[in-house]
Amino acid sequence: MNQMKNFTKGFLKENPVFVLLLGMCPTLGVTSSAINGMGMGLATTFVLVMANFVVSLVKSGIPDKVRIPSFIVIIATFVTIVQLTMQAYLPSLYESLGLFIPLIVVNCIVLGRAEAFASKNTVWSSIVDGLGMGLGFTFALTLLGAVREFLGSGKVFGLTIYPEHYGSLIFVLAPGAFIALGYLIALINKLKKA
Amino acid sequence: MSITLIYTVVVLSAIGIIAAIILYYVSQKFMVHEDPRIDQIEEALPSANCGGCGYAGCRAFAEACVEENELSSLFCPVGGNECMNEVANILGLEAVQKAPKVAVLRCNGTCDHRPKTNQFDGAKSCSAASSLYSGETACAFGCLGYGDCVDVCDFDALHMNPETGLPEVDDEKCTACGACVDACPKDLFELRKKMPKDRKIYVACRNEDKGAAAKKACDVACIGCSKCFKECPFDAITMENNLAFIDSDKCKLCRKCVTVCPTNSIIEVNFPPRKIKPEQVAEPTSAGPDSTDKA
Amino acid sequence: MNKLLTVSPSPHVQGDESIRKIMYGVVLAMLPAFAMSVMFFGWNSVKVTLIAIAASVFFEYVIQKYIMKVKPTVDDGSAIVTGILLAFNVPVGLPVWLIVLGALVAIGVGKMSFGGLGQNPFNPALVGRVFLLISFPVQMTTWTANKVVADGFSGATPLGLLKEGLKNGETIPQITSQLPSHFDLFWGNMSGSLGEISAVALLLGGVYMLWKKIISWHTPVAVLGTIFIFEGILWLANPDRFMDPMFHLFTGGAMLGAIFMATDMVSSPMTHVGQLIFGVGIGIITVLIRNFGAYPEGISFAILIMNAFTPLINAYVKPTRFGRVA
Amino acid sequence: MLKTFKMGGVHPAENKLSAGKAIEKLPLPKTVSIPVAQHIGAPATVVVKRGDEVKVGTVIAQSSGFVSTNIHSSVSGKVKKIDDVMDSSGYKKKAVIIEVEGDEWEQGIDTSDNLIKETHLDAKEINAKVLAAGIVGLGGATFPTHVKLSPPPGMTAEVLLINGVECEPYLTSDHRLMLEKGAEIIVGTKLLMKTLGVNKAVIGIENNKPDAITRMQEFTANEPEISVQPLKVKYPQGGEKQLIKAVTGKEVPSGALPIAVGAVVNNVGTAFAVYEAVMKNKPLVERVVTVTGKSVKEPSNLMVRIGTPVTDLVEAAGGMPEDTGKVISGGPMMGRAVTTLEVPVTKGTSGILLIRDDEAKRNEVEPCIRCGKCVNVCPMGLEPYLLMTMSEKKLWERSEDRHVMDCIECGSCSFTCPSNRPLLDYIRLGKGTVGKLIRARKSQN
Amino acid sequence: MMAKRESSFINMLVTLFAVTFIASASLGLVNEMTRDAIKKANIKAQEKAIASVLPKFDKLGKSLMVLPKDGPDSLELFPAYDAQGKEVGTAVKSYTNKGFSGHFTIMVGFKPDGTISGYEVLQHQETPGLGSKMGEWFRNKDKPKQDIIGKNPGKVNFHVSKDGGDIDAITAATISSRAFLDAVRRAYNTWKNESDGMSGSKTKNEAQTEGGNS
Amino acid sequence: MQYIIIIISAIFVNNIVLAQFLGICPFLGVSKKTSTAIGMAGAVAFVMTLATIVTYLIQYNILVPLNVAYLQTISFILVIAALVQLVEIILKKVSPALYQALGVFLPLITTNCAILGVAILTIQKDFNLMEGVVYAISTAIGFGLALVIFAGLREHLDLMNVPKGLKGTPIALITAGILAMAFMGFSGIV
Ligand SMILES: Cc1cc2nc3c(=O)[nH]c(=O)nc-3n(C[C@H](O)[C@H](O)[C@H](O)COP(=O)(O)O)c2cc1C
Ligand SMILES: Cc1cc2nc3c(=O)[nH]c(=O)nc-3n(C[C@H](O)[C@H](O)[C@H](O)COP(=O)(O)O)c2cc1C
Ligand SMILES: Cc1cc2nc3c(=O)[nH]c(=O)nc-3n(C[C@H](O)[C@H](O)[C@H](O)COP(=O)(O)O)c2cc1C
Ligand SMILES: Cc1cc2nc3c(=O)[nH]c(=O)nc-3n(C[C@H](O)[C@H](O)[C@H](O)CO)c2cc1C
Ligand code: SF4
Ligand code: SF4
Ligand code: SF4
Ligand code: SF4
Ligand code: FES
Repeated sequence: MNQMKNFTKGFLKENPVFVLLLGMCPTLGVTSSAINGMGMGLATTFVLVMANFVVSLVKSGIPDKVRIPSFIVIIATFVTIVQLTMQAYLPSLYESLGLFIPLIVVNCIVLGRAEAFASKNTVWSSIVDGLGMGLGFTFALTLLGAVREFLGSGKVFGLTIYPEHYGSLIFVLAPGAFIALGYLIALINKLKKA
Repeated sequence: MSITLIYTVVVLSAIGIIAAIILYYVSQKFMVHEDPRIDQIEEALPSANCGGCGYAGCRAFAEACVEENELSSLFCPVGGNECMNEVANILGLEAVQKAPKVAVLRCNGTCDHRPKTNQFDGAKSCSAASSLYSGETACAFGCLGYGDCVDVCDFDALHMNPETGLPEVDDEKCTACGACVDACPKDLFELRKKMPKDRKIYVACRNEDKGAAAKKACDVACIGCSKCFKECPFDAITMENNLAFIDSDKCKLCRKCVTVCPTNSIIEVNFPPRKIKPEQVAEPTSAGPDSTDKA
Repeated sequence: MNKLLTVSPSPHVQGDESIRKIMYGVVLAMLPAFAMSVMFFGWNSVKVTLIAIAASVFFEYVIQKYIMKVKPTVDDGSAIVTGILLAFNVPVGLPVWLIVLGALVAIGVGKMSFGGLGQNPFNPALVGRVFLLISFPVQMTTWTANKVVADGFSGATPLGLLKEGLKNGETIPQITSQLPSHFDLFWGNMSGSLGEISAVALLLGGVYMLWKKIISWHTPVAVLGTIFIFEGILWLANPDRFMDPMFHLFTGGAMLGAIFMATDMVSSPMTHVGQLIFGVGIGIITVLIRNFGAYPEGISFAILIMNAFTPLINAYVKPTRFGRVA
Repeated sequence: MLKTFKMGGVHPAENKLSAGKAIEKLPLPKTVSIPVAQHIGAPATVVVKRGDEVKVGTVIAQSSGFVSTNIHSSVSGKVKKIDDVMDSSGYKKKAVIIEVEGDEWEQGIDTSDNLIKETHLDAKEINAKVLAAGIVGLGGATFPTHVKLSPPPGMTAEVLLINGVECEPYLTSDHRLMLEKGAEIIVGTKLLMKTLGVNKAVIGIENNKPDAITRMQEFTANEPEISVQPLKVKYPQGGEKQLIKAVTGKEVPSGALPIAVGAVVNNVGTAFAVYEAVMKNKPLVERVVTVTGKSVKEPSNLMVRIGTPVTDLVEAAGGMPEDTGKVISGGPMMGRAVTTLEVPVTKGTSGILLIRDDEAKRNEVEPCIRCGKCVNVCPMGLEPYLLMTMSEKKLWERSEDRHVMDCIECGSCSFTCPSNRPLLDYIRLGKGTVGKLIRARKSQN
Repeated sequence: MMAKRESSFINMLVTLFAVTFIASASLGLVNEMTRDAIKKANIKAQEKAIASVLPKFDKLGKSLMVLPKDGPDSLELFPAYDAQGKEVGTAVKSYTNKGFSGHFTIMVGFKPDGTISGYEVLQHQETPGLGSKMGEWFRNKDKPKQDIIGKNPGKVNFHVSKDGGDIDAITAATISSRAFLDAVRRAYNTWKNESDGMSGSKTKNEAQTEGGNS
Repeated sequence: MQYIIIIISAIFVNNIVLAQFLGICPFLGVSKKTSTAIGMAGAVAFVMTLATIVTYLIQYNILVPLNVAYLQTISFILVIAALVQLVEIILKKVSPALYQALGVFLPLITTNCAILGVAILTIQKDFNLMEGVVYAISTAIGFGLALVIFAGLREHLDLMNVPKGLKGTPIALITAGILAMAFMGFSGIV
C-alpha cells in the first residue's frame, strides 16, 4: 500500500467533509472561527489516529458480533481522554467547542475509518490513514472556519483583514455555516474537476 | 488506587457486560431469518451507518445490494471501490463479465444527405417528436436529432455534432450501458462487439422503405439491394425489410461489403486508408458519424 | 411548393399571456407605493430603488452570462421586480454598499443558485432582505424620520415603538399616545421600510393586479384575514397588552408582504386551497413573531418559512380532479 | 339558461370565419388514397387488389375485429395500387389508391335528398347497418360507432348526448350541418336512441351558434324526448366528459367510460351519418370539412369524398395563400399539423386550417414561473406543469400517481402558459409511456 | 488476513469485558492524572477573572455565598486584601436570567468605595457579534457613555439610556445590555448589603469546583 | 408553562438541526424523499426519548453517586448503541411492519449526534426526568419538522434545473441555510 497516497487522499480526493460529507455536525457547529475549527480538527485527528492504531492492533482478537461495541468503547475512551486533557490544559478551547468534543464519539469518520480501514490493515498504515483523514478533516474545518470568520467579522485567525462592521454577521451564525459550506463544496468540486 | 478508579472499572465493565448479555439473549430469542448474504455484505461494509450511500444505514444498503442484480447504481462512499469490489465478490457479480461492446449509431442521415421536408417546432425531444410524426425529413427511420440519447448518457460519451445534426459516440467513454439504446425512439443505437483497434463496419441505416423511396429520402440510405449480402464471404450479413444488417459476431472486418454498397451506407471506422481506390472510400469514412475519431 | 411547413404538436395557438406582461404589470402595480414613498421620504427613495434595480439586473446579467453561461434574460423583468421589492423592504437610509450586497444575495443566492427564474423555492427579495437584517441589524433598523411629519415621531417604526414600549413594561394606552393615528397609518404617514408604509397605495396596486389577473385573491386575503382575526382575538383577550387588529394590518410589512411578496407565484403554492393554507400560515407566524418574538416585525420570516412549506403543500394539496374516484 | 362545466377551460379567439358559408359539394378528385386505418382500433383488412374495379360504396377493406370497421370506396374507378401513403397521423400508412372514373354508386344506395323518417328495423339491425356502413365517430376521435352503441354487459345507457358544441376555434362543419341537415340529424338521433334503448336525448350546442340552437329547437319542438341545451362558450366543452358534466351534472369517474354514468355521446355528424346509413343505405364515404384560415380567400365548408387529397380542398377555397406557415388537419387546439398537402381527407378530418407564418411558429419557451395558470385551466384538474417536468425527468411512476392518464389532451394548458411551455407535448409523451407501463404490468399479472 | 475469533457467546463476553476493562482502567488513570489539573484550571480561571477585575491585591479572603434579595440563586463574593490585610476590593460573581438567550454570569470587581474596578463575562450564550460584545463594550475608555469602569452603581443610574438610565446600550443588543446591567446591579446591591453587614451570609471555605465534565 | 417554553424552544427557536447543528448527517442523508424523512423522524423520536430516559437514570443513579461523572460520554454511547440494537432486534420480530417503517433507520441513529447530544444536553440543562422527556420529544419533533420540510424542498429541487456545479449537496446546504435563516425569525419567542 502506498503510504503517501494513503496520507494525501484525505485532503482533497476523499476529504471527509467536502467529498464524503461525514461529520457534518462539528463541521458546521464549531467553525465560527478558524481557530476553533482547527482545534476541533486536531482533537478529532488525535482520536482518529489513536482509534485506528488500537483497532488495528486488536482487530484479530475481536469476534465479529461485538466488533462495533468494542470499537465504540475504544473510541469513546480516547474521546474522554481528549476531553479530560483539554479541560485540564486548554480550558478556553474546551469551553468554545463545548458539546462537540464528546460528540466526536459519534462522528461517522472515526468509526468509519476504524471499520473500513483499521480493522483490515496493518498498524502502520492505519495510523497513516488516520492521520491523513484527520488532517483532511482539520483542513476542511479550518478552511470553513477561516471563510466564515472572514465573511462574518473580517478576520482570519483573529487577524483583522477589514473592519469588523463590514462583516456579515450571518456567517458567524447557523445559516451562514450552511451557506458557506454549500458554496465551498461547490468550489472544491469545481477545483477537483479542473 | 483510589476508589474512583475502582468504581470506574466496575461501572463501565458492568454496563458493557450487561448490555452484551441482554443483547445476546434478545437476539437469540428474536432471531429472524434473512438472506445470509445481507450479513456478509454488511460485514464488508464499513458500518459507518452514515447514510452517505443514500440508504438508511449500512444494512439497508446491504439489502439493496442483494436485491439489485447489478451494482452500478450503488456505491458506499466510505468504503470506496475496494469495498464495492468485495460486495460484488460476495454476490458473485463480477463473474458476469461480458465481451466489451460499444454503441454505434445506425444512421448517417446528415443534413447534406437528407433534405428537410418540413420543420419541427415542438418540444425538443426525440420521443415527443416521434410520437407526433415521422420526422423532419422524408426518412421515417432516421435520427431526429434532438438528443434524447445524449441526455441519458451518464458517461459523457455522447455528443451532438451541430454540423451533421447527429449524435457521436466517444468510444473511450462509452461503457455500453445501453441507456441510449433504450432512449432512442427510432432504435438507432446498437451495442456492437468491440473489434481490434476499435475498428467497426456496420450499416449506418435503419430505413425499411423500398429502395426508391429510401433513396429519395436520403442519399446514403440502405436501399435493400442485397449486393453486400451476396458479397460477404462469412455470412455475416442478413437482409430483412429492405435493410442489410451486419452481425458483429460474424463480421471479420474484410471490408468487401463496403466497396460494393451503391449508396455508401456501410461505414468503416479506424481502418487504414485503402490502397486501391482511395477516393471511393474516403467519402463515407469522412462523413460517417464516427469519422472524428482518430484514425 | 418550396417553403417548408412547420409541424408541431397541438395546440397550435397560444394565449397572449407572457412573463414580461406579468412582471411589468407588477412593476406598474408598485408605482403608487413608490410614489407615496417618494412623497414621504423624498428623493432618497428614488436613489435606493434605482440602485437596487440596477444591482439586481446587473448581477442577474453577469451571473447568467459569465457564470452559468446561458443567454441572459434580464429583459423578462423579474430581476426588476426583485430589485424594487428589495428596495421596498429596507430603510431609506441604508448605505449603498448594503443595498448592493442585498441584491447580490437576493439574486445570487436566492435566485440564480437554484437555476434562475422559476426555480427558486424562496422569495429572492426576502432572502436578500433577511440576510441583511440578520447580518446588519444596526443599519437595517436605523429608520429615517418621515419627511412629512419630521418632528412628530422619533423615526422608530410603530411596531418598533410598540415592542420597545411593551418591553419597558408600558401598557398599550400609554404606548398609543406615541403612535400615529390609524388614519396616518392607512395613508402611510409613519416611518418604516421604503415601500411598506402606505397601505392605501399598496391596496391600489393589489386591486390592479387582481384586475389584471396577475394574482388571485386567496393569498393576500388569507394573510391579512389571519392577521386580523388572530390579532383581534389577542386584543379582545387583553387590550392592555395587545394592539388592535387594524393597527397590525396597516403597520410594518403586512400589506406589502401580503400583496406583493406572498403572492410571488414562484415560491407560493399552485392551488387556491394551497394558497389559503400558505396565507394562513404566514398570518399566524407573523402574529407570533410580532407579539412574542425578538423582532418587532415578522412577515419576512413568516413568508420565508411558508416558502419552505410550499413544496409540501403542493405535494399534499392537489387540485380537485375531474371524476376522481372517491 | 346556459349551462357549462365547472372546472378549468379557456376561451381562445373563435375565428369562425366560415360560419356563414353553406356546405358545397367538392368536385370529384382524380385519384383518392383511402387509408385502411382511419379509426381507433384494428386497421381494416384490404379485400381488393390492384386493378380491381370499384364503385362508390364498394367495401375495399373489411373490419378486422370488434373495435374496427369497414372501409368503402368513396369513388368509382380502378384500384391503382395499394401502398403506404403519408396521412395526417404523420406516418405512412397502408392505403388503397383508386383512380377515379365516373361516379357510379353501389346498388341500393339512395343518393337523393328525400327525408325518410320511419324505419321498421330494430336496434340490432340498426347497429348492424352502422357497422356495415363503416361509421366511426366524426367528432374527431373516430371511435367505431357500433362499439359505442353496444354497451358492455351490466351497463345501460340512460341518456344520449348529441355533441353539437364545436368548441374548436375556426371549425364550422358541425354548425353548418345542423343548419342544413337538422331534420336528418334528428332522425339519426332517434335511430341512435332506439339502438341504445334510451328515451332521452340532449343536443348540446354552444351559445356562439344561436342560429343552430334555434334551428334545432324548431325541429325538436314536437319531439318530447329530444331537447336542445344551449351552453356557455368555453373550450373544451366538446370533450365528452365535459359535455356530460355540463348537461347532466354527472362526472365520468377517472378511468371510466361515459357509459359508467349512463351517457353516450355522439357527434352531430355521426348522427347524420347514421341517418344516411340506416335510411339510405349509404356508407360513410364523404364528410363535411371546413377549409379555413385567416389568409384563406374563401373559407368554406365542403362536402368531400374520403381519400381526396387536401390540395384539392385548398384549391377549392381559393388556393394556398403565400403566407401559409402551417397546415392543420382539424382545429387549432387539437388538430394535427401535416407535413404535406398531399395527405388524404379521412373520416376524422373535420377541417383544414391554414395558419399564417406569423402564427405558425410557437413563441420562445421560457422557464416555468409556477404561476399555476395551467393548473387552473385544466378541465381534468391535473397539474400540467408537474406532469411536464416529470416527463422531462422521466419520473413515470410519479407521473402516474399524478394521474397523467386522465389528460384529455385538450391543450388548454399549453395554450394558457405565459412561459409558452410545451406542456402537452411532454404530457402526451408521459401518457404514452405510462400507458405502456400500465399495459405491461397488466399483461404480467 | 488473520483468522478472526469466532462469535461464540463466551468469546463475545470475554472480549467485551476485556475491552471495557482496559478502557475503563486507562480512563480511570487519565482521570486520576488530570483531576487535579482540571481542578486547578478551574480555580485558576476563577482567580484570573478575580485578578482581572480587581486592582492589584496580595491575598484573597474567604469567599462567601450570599443570597441576593432580587434573585433566586446565590452570588459569590471574593474579598481581596493587600499585604497589610487592608481590603482592596471585592470581586462578585453575579448572574442574570434576562439575557437574550437567558442566563449568563459575570464577575464584577468593586473598590471599597463602591466604584467598579473591572468586570469579566464568565459564561454566556448571547449571539456572537451582538450580545457577545458586552465583554468589551462596557469597558471602552473612549466612549464614556458606555464605560462602566470607575462608575459607582450607587451614584450613577445603571440602566440603559433608552430606559432613562446613564449607560448606553450595545447597538442592536439592548436586551443583552439590560441583562448585563441587571447583573451588575445585583452584584452591587448584594455587595453593598453585605459590606453594610446586613445579610446573613454563609461563608464557604473552599472555592467550589465542578466535578465531572458537564 | 415551563414545559411550553421547553417545547417551543426545542422545536422552533433552538431547532436541533437548524440552530444547534446536531444530527446534520441524517438531515442531509435521509432527506431525499418525504416518506423516508417521516420514517426517520419517527424512529429518532422513539430512540431519543428512550435514550434520554435511560441515560438520565444512569447519570443520576450510577455516575453521580459514584462520583464518576467523567464516564458520561463513554457510558452514554455504550448504552445508546445497545439500546438501538435492542430496539431493532425486537422490532424486527414483533412488528415487521413497524420495522419496515421505522426500523430501517435505526442503525443510522447510533451514530447520530442528536441522540447523544440531547442526552448530554438534558443533563447539562439540569432538567428533571419529566422535563428531560418533554425536551427529548420536542427536540425530535423539531428534528422531524426540519427533516420533512427539507425533504419536501429537496423533492422540489429534484424537478428544478439547478446549475450543474451546485447540484446535490451544495444546493441542499444552501437551502438548509436559507431555512435556518427563516427559522431565526423565531428567536426571542421564549
Ligand atoms: C377500449 C374502449 C372501449 C370503449 N367502449 C365504449 C363503450 O362501450 N361505450 C361507449 O359509449 N364508448 C366506448 N368507448 C369510447 C370512448 O368513450 C370515447 O368515446 C372515445 O374514446 C372517443 O372519445 P373522445 O372523442 O372524447 O376522445 C370505448 C373506448 C375505448 C378505447
Ligand atoms: C378536448 C376535446 C374537445 C372536443 N371537442 C369536440 C367538439 O367540439 N365537438 C365534437 O363533436 N366532439 C368533440 N370532441 C370529441 C368528443 O369528446 C367525443 O369523442 C365525441 O363527441 C363523441 O362523438 P362521436 O363518437 O360521434 O365522434 C372533443 C374531444 C376532446 C377531447
Ligand atoms: C438571531 C438574533 C439574535 C439576537 N441576539 C441578540 C443578543 O444577543 N442580544 C441582544 O440584546 N439582542 C439580540 N437580538 C436583537 C433583539 O432581538 C432586539 O431586536 C434588540 O435587542 C432590540 O434592541 P435595540 O433597540 O438595541 O435594537 C437578536 C436578534 C436576533 C434575531
Ligand atoms: C405577483 C408577483 C409577486 C412577486 N413578488 C416577488 C417578491 O416578493 N420577491 C421577488 O424577489 N420577486 C418577486 N416577483 C418576481 C419573480 O417572481 C421572482 O423574481 C422570482 O421568484 C424569481 O424566480 C414577483 C412576481 C409576481 C408576478
Ligand atoms: S448511453 Fe451508454 S451505451 Fe450509449 S453511448 Fe452512453 S455509455 Fe455508451
Ligand atoms: S439517435 Fe435517436 S435519441 Fe439520439 S438524437 Fe437521434 S433520434 Fe434522438
Ligand atoms: S393536462 Fe391535459 S387535460 Fe389538462 S389542460 Fe393540459 S391537455 Fe388539457
Ligand atoms: S402555466 Fe406555464 S408557467 Fe404557469 S405554472 Fe403552468 S407551466 Fe408553469
Ligand atoms: S456528525 Fe452529527 S449526525 Fe453525523
